[in-house]
Amino acid sequence: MNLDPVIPFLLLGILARLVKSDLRLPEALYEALSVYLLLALGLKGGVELAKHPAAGLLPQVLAVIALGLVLPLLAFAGLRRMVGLDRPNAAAIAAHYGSVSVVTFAAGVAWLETRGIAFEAYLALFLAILEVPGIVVGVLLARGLRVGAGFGPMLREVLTGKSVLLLLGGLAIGALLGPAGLKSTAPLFVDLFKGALCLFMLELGLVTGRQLSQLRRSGPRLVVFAVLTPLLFGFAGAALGNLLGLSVGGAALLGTLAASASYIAAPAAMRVAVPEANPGISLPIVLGVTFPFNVFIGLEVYHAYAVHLAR
Amino acid sequence: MNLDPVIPFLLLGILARLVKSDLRLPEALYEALSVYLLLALGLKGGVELAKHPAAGLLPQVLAVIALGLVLPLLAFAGLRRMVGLDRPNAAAIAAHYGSVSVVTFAAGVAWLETRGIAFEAYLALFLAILEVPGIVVGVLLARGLRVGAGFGPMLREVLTGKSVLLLLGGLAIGALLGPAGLKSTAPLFVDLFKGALCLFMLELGLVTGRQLSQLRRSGPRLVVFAVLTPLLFGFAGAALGNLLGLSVGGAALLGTLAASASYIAAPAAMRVAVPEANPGISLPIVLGVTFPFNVFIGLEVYHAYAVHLAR
Amino acid sequence: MNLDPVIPFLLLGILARLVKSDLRLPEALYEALSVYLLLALGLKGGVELAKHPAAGLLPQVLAVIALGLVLPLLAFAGLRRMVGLDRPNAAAIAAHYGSVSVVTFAAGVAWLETRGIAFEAYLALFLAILEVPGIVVGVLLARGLRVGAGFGPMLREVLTGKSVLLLLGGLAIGALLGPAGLKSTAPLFVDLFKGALCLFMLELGLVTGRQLSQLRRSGPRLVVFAVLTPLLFGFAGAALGNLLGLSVGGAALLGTLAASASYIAAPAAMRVAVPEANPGISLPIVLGVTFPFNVFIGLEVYHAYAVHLAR
Amino acid sequence: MEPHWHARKLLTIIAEAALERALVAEVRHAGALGYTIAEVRGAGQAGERAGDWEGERSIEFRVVCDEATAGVIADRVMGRYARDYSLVLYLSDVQVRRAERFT
Amino acid sequence: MEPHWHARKLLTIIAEAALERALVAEVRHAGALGYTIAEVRGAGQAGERAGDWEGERSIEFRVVCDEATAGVIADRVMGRYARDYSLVLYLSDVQVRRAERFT
Amino acid sequence: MEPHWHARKLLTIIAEAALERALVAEVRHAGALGYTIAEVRGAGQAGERAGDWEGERSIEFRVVCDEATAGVIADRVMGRYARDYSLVLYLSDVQVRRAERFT
Ligand SMILES: Nc1ncnc2c1ncn2[C@@H]1O[C@H](COP(=O)(O)O)[C@@H](O)[C@H]1O
Ligand SMILES: Nc1ncnc2c1ncn2[C@@H]1O[C@H](COP(=O)(O)O)[C@@H](O)[C@H]1O
Ligand SMILES: Nc1ncnc2c1ncn2[C@@H]1O[C@H](COP(=O)(O)O)[C@@H](O)[C@H]1O
Ligand code: NA
Ligand code: NA
Ligand code: NA
Repeated sequence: MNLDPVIPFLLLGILARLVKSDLRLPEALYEALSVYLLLALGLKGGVELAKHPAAGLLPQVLAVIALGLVLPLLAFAGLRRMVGLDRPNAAAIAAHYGSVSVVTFAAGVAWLETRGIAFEAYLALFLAILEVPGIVVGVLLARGLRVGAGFGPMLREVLTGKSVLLLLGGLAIGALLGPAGLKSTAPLFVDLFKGALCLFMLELGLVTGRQLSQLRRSGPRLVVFAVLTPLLFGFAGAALGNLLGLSVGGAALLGTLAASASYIAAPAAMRVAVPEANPGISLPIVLGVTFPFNVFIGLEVYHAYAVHLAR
Repeated sequence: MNLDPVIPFLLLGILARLVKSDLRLPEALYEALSVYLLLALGLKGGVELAKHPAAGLLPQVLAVIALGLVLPLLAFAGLRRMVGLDRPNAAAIAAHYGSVSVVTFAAGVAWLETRGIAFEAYLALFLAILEVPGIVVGVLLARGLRVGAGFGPMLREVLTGKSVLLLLGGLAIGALLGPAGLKSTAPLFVDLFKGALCLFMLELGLVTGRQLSQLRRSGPRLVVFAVLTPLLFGFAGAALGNLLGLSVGGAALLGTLAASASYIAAPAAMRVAVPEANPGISLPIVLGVTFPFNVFIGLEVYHAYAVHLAR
Repeated sequence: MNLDPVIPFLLLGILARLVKSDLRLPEALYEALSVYLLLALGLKGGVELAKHPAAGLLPQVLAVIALGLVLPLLAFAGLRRMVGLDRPNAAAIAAHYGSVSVVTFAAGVAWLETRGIAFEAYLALFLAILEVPGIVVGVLLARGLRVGAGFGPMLREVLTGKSVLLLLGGLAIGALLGPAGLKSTAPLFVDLFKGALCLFMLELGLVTGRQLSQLRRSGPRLVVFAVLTPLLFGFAGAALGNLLGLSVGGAALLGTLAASASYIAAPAAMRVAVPEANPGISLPIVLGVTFPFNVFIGLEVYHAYAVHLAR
Repeated sequence: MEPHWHARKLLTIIAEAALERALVAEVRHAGALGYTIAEVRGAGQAGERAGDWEGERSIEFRVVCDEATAGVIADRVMGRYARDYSLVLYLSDVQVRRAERFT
Repeated sequence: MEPHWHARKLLTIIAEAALERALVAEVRHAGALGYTIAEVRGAGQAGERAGDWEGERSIEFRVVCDEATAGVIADRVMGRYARDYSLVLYLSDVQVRRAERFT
Repeated sequence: MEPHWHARKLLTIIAEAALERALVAEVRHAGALGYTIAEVRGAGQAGERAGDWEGERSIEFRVVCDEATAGVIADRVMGRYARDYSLVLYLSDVQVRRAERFT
C-alpha cells in the first residue's frame, strides 16, 4: 500500500480534537502555511504553463470555465429539490461546491507525486480559474436577477482575494522566471511542499474535528449530499479531463478539483454577498465531510476512474 | 573542540535578555517551533520503532516507567528534607524533575548526531512515556491519598496534552509510513531539524534569561538542588540505559532524559492540579538553571559517564 | 536577462495593495522572517570573517564608520538647503539614509549570487556597523549640542536593538563555529535564504504599497531626494569599496549598503529620540520610493559602476 | 474630576471578522474620527468561535465618539447586520481629553 | 439614551492562561450566555508576564451579563482562584441592545 | 452592589508601540501597581495603523487605579507625548475587589 503522509496527519488533527486535546496551532501558522501553499502551487504551475502556447490552452480554459458554471447549478438543483433547502442556503452551498479547495488540490498533487504519476502541473491555473465562477453563480442564484449594488464589490473581492491573487501571482512569476530563475527558491517552494502540506493537514484536522462535532446542525440529508456530490462532480471532472486530452494524472486531478468544495474563498464571499445563508450548516459538511472524504477516499476513486476512462 | 550550534544560540538569547535588548520573537513562532520539534522527534523515533519487535521493547518500557515513578519520589524527599520546602511546592517541583524536557532531549539528539555517535532513535518513545509518571506522582504527593475529583481530568489533560499527543502521533505516523513513506517530508522534518532547534534555543534563551533574573525568589538551596538533581538523575538514567543494553549514545540520551526537567507539560499540569504551588519559585530553577546546565555541561557529562559504564 | 525572483515578489505585494486585496500576512511571519534574515546574513558573514585577520580588516572598518558619519551629514545638508525641511525632520530623515536596510543588503547578496559574482560575505559586518553611526549623527543633528539625558538610553537601545544584536550575534556564531560547525544548520540558514527573502519581499510589498499611497504627504521634493540620494550614496559606497580593495561584487554591495535607507532601526530610534519628527513624511519615501528603487534599479546601477571603477 | 475631562461614549462591537470592512464604513459614514480593532475569540449563541482559522476569526471593534454618533452607528449596525451575523454590541461611558477628536 | 438600550454589567477578568477552561466553566455555570477572550500581557504583583512563551501567557476574559450573574461569577472566581492565581477582576456598567441575550 | 466592590478608575491608552517603555515607566512613576497590554490596530487622525509591520504596531495599555493616580498618569502622558505621538486616552469607572491592589 502507498499511504500518503497527509492522511495520518489529517487524522491526527481530527483525533486531537475528538479527545479534546489542548493542542492549538497558532493562527499565524495557519495563515502562513496557506499563503505558502498557494504560492508554491502557483509557481509550480507557472513553470509548466510557460511551456505551453497560450492559444493551445484556450479551449481547455473555456471548457473549465463552463464546468465551473454548470456544477454549481447542478448542486443548487439538488439542494433545492432533493435536500429541500431554502434558496439562500442552497445558493451558498452551491457556491462552495461549485468553487474549489486549494488544499484538496494540493493533496491530489502530493498523491500523484508519491506514486510517480505524471500530470499537467499547469492545472494550478484551472485551480485559480475555478475559484471564481462557482461563487458568481451562487450569488446570482441567491439574488435571482436582482444583481444589485453589492455585486460589483463582491466580484472584485473574489478576484482580489488572497487565493486568486496568490495563485495567479505565483503562476505569473513561475512563467516569467522559469525553472532556472526559480532554482534558488526551490528549497523553500519545492522541497518543503509535502512537509508543509502535512503540517497544514494537522491544522485542518483540528478545524475539521470541530466541524464534525457540529454535523447535526446540517442534518442527515446534507451529509449524504456532501458525499454524493464530490463523487458525481469528481467523475464529471475526470471525464472532462479525459475529453480535453489530459493525461491520466491530469484527468484525475481535474476530477479532484471538481469534487473539492471551497472552504476559503466561498465562505468569505458568501458571508458578504449572501449573509442570510447560515455558515453553521455549510461549514460542517464542507470541512467535516467532503474535505476528509476527498482526501481519504476520493483521490483514489477519481484516479481509478481516470484510469478506466483512458482504457 | 566540537561546539554544538545550539549552545551559542542559547547564549545569544540569554545575552539579549541580560542587555535588555528589545529582541522579541513572536509567540506564534515559539508555538510553531515547539509543535515542529515534537513532531520531528516523534517521526524519527517512529521510523526506528517499527524495526523493533514490540515484545522486545516491553522490558525497557516497564523499566523506564519505573524510573519515571522513582525519580520524582527522590526529588520530593530531597526537597522536603534538604531544601526544607512545604509539601505543595516540593510536590510540584518533584513533578517537574520527574517529568522530562523535550528540547533538552532534542539538544541531546543533536549533540550525538554532531559527533556521529549512534543511539536508539526510538528513545523518543521514552520521551513521550516519561512525561506522564512524574506529573502523576507529583499530584499524588501534593494531595496525599485524597486523589479527589480533579485527578481524572488532570490525568486526561496530561495524556491529551500537546507534548504527549504530538510525540505519540509522530511515533505512530513514523512507524506506519517508514522511511520510504516519509521521504517526501524529510526536507522539513529531518533536514531542518538542527536549524529549527537553534532558533528555538534562541527563543528559550530569552525566556531563560528572564527566569535567571528571578532566581533570588527561589533561594540558594533550590539553586543547588537544580544543579545536583540533574547530575544525579543523569547518572541514574545512564546507568539504567546501560543495564537495559542500550548503546553508549542511547544510555547517554536516557541519562539526558532523566536529568532534564519539564517546562511545558509539568508547569501546565501543576497550575491546574496543585494551584497552591508557586511557579515563581519553580520556573527560575527549571528554566534558569537546570535547562542551561544540561545543555552547556550535562550532555558532555552524561555521555562521559555512559562511556565509562560501557568499559 | 537575469531577472531576480525577489523583484516579482515585491511587485506582487505592491500590486496586491494597489488592487486593495484582502491579502494580509501575519505580523508574526513578518517578525520571524526578519529575525531569520538577520541571523542568516550574520552567520554567512561570520564564517567568512573568521578567515580574515582582524588587523587586516581594521582599516576597512574605520573607513566604513567614517562613511557612516559623513553620509547623514550630506543628507542633512541636502534636506535643509535643497528640500527646505525643518531641523527635526531633516535630522530624522538623514538618520534613515545614513543608516542601512537589511533587506536591501539581502537583495544585493541575492542579486550577486544569482549572477555568480563573487563578493566579500563579511560585508555583513559592515551592515551591522553601518546601522549605528547614521542614527547617532541624526540625533545629534536634531538636538544640536544638547546631547541631553536621553542620549545614553537611545544609544543603548540602538546597540541592543534586534538588528545589531542578531547581526553581531550571527557574525560571532558564524566565526566561532565555521562552515563545519554550521553544516547541520545550513538547510535552514543557507538553503532557504532566497525563498525566505522572496516571502519577505511579498510582505514588504504590501507595506511599500501602502506607503506609496501616502507619498503626497512627503511632497515632490522629498520624492526627488529619495531617488537622487541612493544614487549618489551608492556611487560613493562603491567608490569607497573600490578604494578599500574590495572585489567588484564587494564594491557593488558596499554601494548598495550606502544607498539603502533604514526602515527598522532608524524609524524606531527616531520615534524615541526625535519624537517631533513626523514618520508620516519619512516612511513613504524610505519604503515607498528608495527601497523599491534600489531593488528594481539600484542594484544594477551600483554594480555597473563598480565594474566601471574596476577597469 | 478635573475640568479637562469630557464625557463621551465608547461603543464596543464584537463581531465575526467578515464584518470588518462594513464596520469601518459605518464608522466613517457616521462621522466618527477613529476606531480600534483587536483580535478576539469567544462563544455566544452561534457557538464557539475559536479563532484558529480564517472562518472563525472574530474582532472587537471600538469607537470613542459622542452619544449621537454612537447611536447612529449602533442603529445602523443593528439594523443591517444583527440578524445575519454573529454580533454583540455594547455602550459605556468614558471621559476623554482633547474632546474635539471624538465627535 | 433611547429606550432600546438596557443596563447590564461587563465583568472583565485578567488571568493567567491556565485558568481559561475554569473561567469558561464558571461562566456557563452562572448562566451567562457568552464570553470573549483576548490575548494580553502585563505586569502586577506576581511580576511581569510577557506572554512570549506558554508559561507566561495571560488572557483577558469578558462577560456581558446582568448584575446578579456578574456577582455570582465574581464571587466564585475570587473564592476559588484568587488566592493561588494571578488574577485581576473588575466590573463596569454597559448598555446593550437585545437584552435577552445577556442574562 | 455588594459592599465588597470598590470604586476605581480604568485608564485606557491606545498608542503607537514605540511608547510602550515610556508608558510602563509613567505607570510605575505614578505608583500604580500593574498594567495590561493588548496588541491592536486601528485608524485615527494619523491615518490607518494596520499593525502588520513593526513601524505600524499599536498597543492598548490599561491601568486600573484610583482617581488621583489616573489623573497623574493622564496628565504626564498628555503633557509629554500627546503632541508628537499617535495617542488616544480615555477614562472610565470600574469596581474592583481587593481594593488594596489598585492604588
Ligand atoms: N454575553 C457575552 N459577553 C461577552 N461576549 C459575548 C457575549 N455573547 C457573545 N459574545 C461575543 O460575541 C460573539 C458573537 O456572539 P453570538 O452572536 O451570540 O454568537 C461571541 O463569539 C463572543 O465573542
Ligand atoms: N492595576 C492593574 N491594572 C491593569 N492590569 C493589571 C493591574 N494589576 C494587574 N494587572 C493584570 O493582571 C495580571 C495579573 O496580576 P497580578 O496577579 O497582580 O500579578 C497582570 O499580569 C496584568 O496583566
Ligand atoms: N475615536 C476613536 N475611537 C477609538 N480608537 C481611536 C479613535 N481615534 C483614534 N483611535 C486609536 O488611536 C490610534 C491613534 O490615533 P490618532 O493619533 O488619532 O491617529 C488609532 O490608530 C486608533 O487605534
Ligand atoms: Na468543486
Ligand atoms: Na527528569
Ligand atoms: Na544608507
